Amino acid sequence: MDYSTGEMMAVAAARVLKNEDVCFVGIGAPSVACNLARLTHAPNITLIYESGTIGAKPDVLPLSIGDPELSETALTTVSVPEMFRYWLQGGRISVGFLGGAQLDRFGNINSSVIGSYEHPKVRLPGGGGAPEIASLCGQTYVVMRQSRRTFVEQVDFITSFGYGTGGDHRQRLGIRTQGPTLVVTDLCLLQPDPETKELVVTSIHPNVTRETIRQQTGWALRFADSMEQTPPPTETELTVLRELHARTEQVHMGKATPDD
Amino acid sequence: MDYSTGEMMAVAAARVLKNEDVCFVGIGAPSVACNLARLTHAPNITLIYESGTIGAKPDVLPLSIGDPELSETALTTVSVPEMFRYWLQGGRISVGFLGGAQLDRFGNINSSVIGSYEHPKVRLPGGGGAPEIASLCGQTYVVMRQSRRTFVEQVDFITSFGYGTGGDHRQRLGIRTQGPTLVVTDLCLLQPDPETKELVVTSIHPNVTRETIRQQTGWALRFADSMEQTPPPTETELTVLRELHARTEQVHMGKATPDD
Amino acid sequence: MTAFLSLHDAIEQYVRDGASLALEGFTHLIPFAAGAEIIRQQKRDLCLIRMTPDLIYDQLIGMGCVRKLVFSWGGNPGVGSLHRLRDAVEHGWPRPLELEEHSHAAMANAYAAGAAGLPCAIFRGYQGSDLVGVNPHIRFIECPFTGERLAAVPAIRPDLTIIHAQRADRSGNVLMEGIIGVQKEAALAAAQVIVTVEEIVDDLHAPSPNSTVLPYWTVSAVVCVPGGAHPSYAHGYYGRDNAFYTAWDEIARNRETFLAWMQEHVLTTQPESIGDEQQQ
Amino acid sequence: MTAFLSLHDAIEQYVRDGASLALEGFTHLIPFAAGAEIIRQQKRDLCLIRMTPDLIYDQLIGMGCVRKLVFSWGGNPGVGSLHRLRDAVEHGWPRPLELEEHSHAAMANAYAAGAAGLPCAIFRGYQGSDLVGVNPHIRFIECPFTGERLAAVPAIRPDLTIIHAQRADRSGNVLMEGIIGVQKEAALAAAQVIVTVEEIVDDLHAPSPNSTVLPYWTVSAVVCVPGGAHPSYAHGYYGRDNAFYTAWDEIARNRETFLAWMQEHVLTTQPESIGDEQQQ
Repeated sequence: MDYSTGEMMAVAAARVLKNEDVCFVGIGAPSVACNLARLTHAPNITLIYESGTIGAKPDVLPLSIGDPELSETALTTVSVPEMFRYWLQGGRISVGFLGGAQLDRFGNINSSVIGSYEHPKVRLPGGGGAPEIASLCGQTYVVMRQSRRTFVEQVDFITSFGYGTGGDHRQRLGIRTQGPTLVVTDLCLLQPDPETKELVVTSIHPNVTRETIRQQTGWALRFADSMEQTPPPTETELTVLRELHARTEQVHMGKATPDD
Repeated sequence: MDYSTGEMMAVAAARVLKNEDVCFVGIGAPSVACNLARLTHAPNITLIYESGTIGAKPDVLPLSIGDPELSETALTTVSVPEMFRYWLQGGRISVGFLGGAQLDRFGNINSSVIGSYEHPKVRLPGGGGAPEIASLCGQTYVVMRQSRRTFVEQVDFITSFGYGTGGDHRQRLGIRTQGPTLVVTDLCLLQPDPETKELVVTSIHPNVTRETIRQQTGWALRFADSMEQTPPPTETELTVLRELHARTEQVHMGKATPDD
Repeated sequence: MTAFLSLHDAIEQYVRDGASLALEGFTHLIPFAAGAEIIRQQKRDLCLIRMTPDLIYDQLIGMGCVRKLVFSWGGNPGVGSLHRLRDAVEHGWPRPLELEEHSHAAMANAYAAGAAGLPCAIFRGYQGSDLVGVNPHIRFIECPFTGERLAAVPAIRPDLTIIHAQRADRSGNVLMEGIIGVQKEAALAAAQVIVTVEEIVDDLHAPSPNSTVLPYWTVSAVVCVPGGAHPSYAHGYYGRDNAFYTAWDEIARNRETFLAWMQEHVLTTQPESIGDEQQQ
Repeated sequence: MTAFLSLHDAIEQYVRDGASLALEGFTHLIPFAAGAEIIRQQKRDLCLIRMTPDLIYDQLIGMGCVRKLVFSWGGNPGVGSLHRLRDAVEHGWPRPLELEEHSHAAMANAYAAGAAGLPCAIFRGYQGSDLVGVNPHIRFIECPFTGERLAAVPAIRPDLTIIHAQRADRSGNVLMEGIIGVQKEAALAAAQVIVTVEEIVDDLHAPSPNSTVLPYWTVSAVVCVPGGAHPSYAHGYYGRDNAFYTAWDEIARNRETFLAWMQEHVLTTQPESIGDEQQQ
């Protein structure tokens, strides 16, 4: 079956999720991955959206972090202060998802500004829940398309802390969680070097060359000694993913009132 | 109509409550006074019990601070942490009620121990919500029977702060509320002297002599220059009060299972 | 104690130029109709507070009502940027916009501290984030028991909070359900509170003894505005108009199309008809 | 993830001698049956935590299971003293009892801090109270913005929290309603959580999207004990046995009548029959 690089990214991200995981789900790619996992190999995975919905089982992908679909299918919906205090800060989340405009070689993420903070070339939406998701979830997975523009030597602004300057920087700041243990892109999987914490390629998606990956990376990228080949999406994975997108498309466009 | 000194105390306490008051109600005498007010001149008074019930309208007096009657008749019931944070500490309560084993001439209250704290002659139940009710309600009313044993020169232990050593002691501690502006007993009403904050008698209940009040007070009690005479309970006040007690008696003894 | 007013009168009486305002709603129950009326009455120099400023804040900013924005995520959920917000920050159009940027955790805690009458909130946050260097309102304290370093932010206390809820009874008691976000905290933290509702009923019919209810004595004014949360939604009443959120990206992308849309859909609309009109 | 156990097995597996235990319940949903089983299994040296220790704590103390009590109000609500608690504190019978005394506000905040994973809680409290001088766990911090002096207490993190709830579903999700007190915080603050319930159902039928629910992955064990909160009550199931609370004053007033009552009503009773028996 033919598939796009975006589909490969979603499938690769979904595969690492487990039935026992309690995920703090972001909108976009993370939400696709989490729900794909729930609809395939991890039916009991717990999805938590920062809007307060615990145990959401949406039939279609939410456009926003708080679509009706979420609270209507959730086990319960709590207030946002409770969500960030008892559930995220309380250490109840095993996996958090992050993405952003820029990612650097040590997994630090920028979702605030391109250029200077005072006079930004581009003012981005901001961190939202990310700064604390990055430090309080058991571990975080980063899901984003890879390009020289987004995978940079150094981010313009650290919105969410990854491994800082590498090594034991997290521990030195008193952060007790693992940080970004996996980066899933449309080309490959990257993981932090156990010592230096620099992100290195550990698995390459089908039909992708090391050269392509290097060209799409803003730093002198390292490849792990034992390199793996990411298995292509299975027919089941693709079918479920495409049905999910189709259902979503239909529902979100259902109430089109462009002039209003 | 004949009436007991206890009935006079309940009626006198009820009379000072207003329709607009939001009361933090304690069990016992305060609960009687608040519900008597609600059933007579202050039908819209808001009664809050620290168990979390907001706007309770119990048909009978609760034996405990969290009887079913309270949440079943309340506008809403919140968690206890929310009650103490958003509602009491949030400055939403206009009147709090206090009582205790000992009260001193400056309105400080002891509900912890008689004797030393380490080796108490009597270990009392403790302060519960009182220490913060005393400092965070707009003002507090103390309702308790008067005797040499309970109205003392100095309390053995300050569980709940009144006016400390008098004068501007509250302000010096950074407390922004008025404190115990009224003490209602079975014999009279006492109020703090505007300057010294010492409790002085401002109104004497019917058929009570200054001599009796002096005998039942553990300090050299002062009487205000403009002394008032507490009007006796009206027939309506007594009828409503007695019906309330009768209903309560019946309900609480309803499920008597003494051997179980 | 609670005033029952028209949307026009409520905004006219309670929204003062230069005031700090929180129109809260975490993707759900966003008080769009109230925001539109603020634009119609051309209020100025407002300090807007909100965790997730979205389309209605983009409109207020684009129409020049806003001096400062306190926020933690300012985008069009699932769609992209808020172009009017960007234009104001990047090019100062129609006027420069001062930003005070926090994380969600910080703002949620700051609202809760405001509701709790505390001067500040403490939490475990901002570790390693550059936000600490650009926002002087982020400070740190030491736990007096463990010595751990904890982040602290000042309590949020808006002059006025405006929220939209499902319904109110005739005394002014308000019921909220579904994704309740930080609205209860925003309301209890504010000096004044306006609540727009889908309907006013004789009995709230709260489904649970623990339903989220604001007592009438915490609410300054109640305004009945059916559809007042559109294009966001009201759980149990109508769904989210995701198509409109998507369409907004094009509308707001350049100044002319934005102004034309505002002219047609907000400035020349009557507050009373807002709900119905937007629900078409 | 959640174990479904008998009361006997749950207490045997999760209650360790010397552990810190919170059996919470603010006059409502008090886990009496679980407390009785702890007494039957003669657990020792427990550190009991609770805002409002009442009859079941009086029984545990009187039977010599308790080393220390962390509390804010220890009485028989509306009736008077807890005679066994007094006897232990005043005369060391059956063994001395160490006290850590707080206010309700302090304990409610300390449980919330435990649930929130914070090392301490700050609040405006204890102003002018002598409790500050007798409890070293009460300290003060300065607000980094206003300089105001605020009280601080360490978070409460029990080794085990036991609560009683209306019902659980077959996955172990738990629903609580009515006066929910501080149970959710006590559960989320603890290392292990046992929940006794009135019934186990296929569907929780939570009345509101915002109903108080503990997800199964926060609950160690669920035990079905109908009537397990008697003589306290379970909103929607049975009322409070106020007559028994009143009768307890006489029963507990002297050591002999207390021991005789415990012998007949607890020691020689089977856990499975507790609920039914106590509901007679």
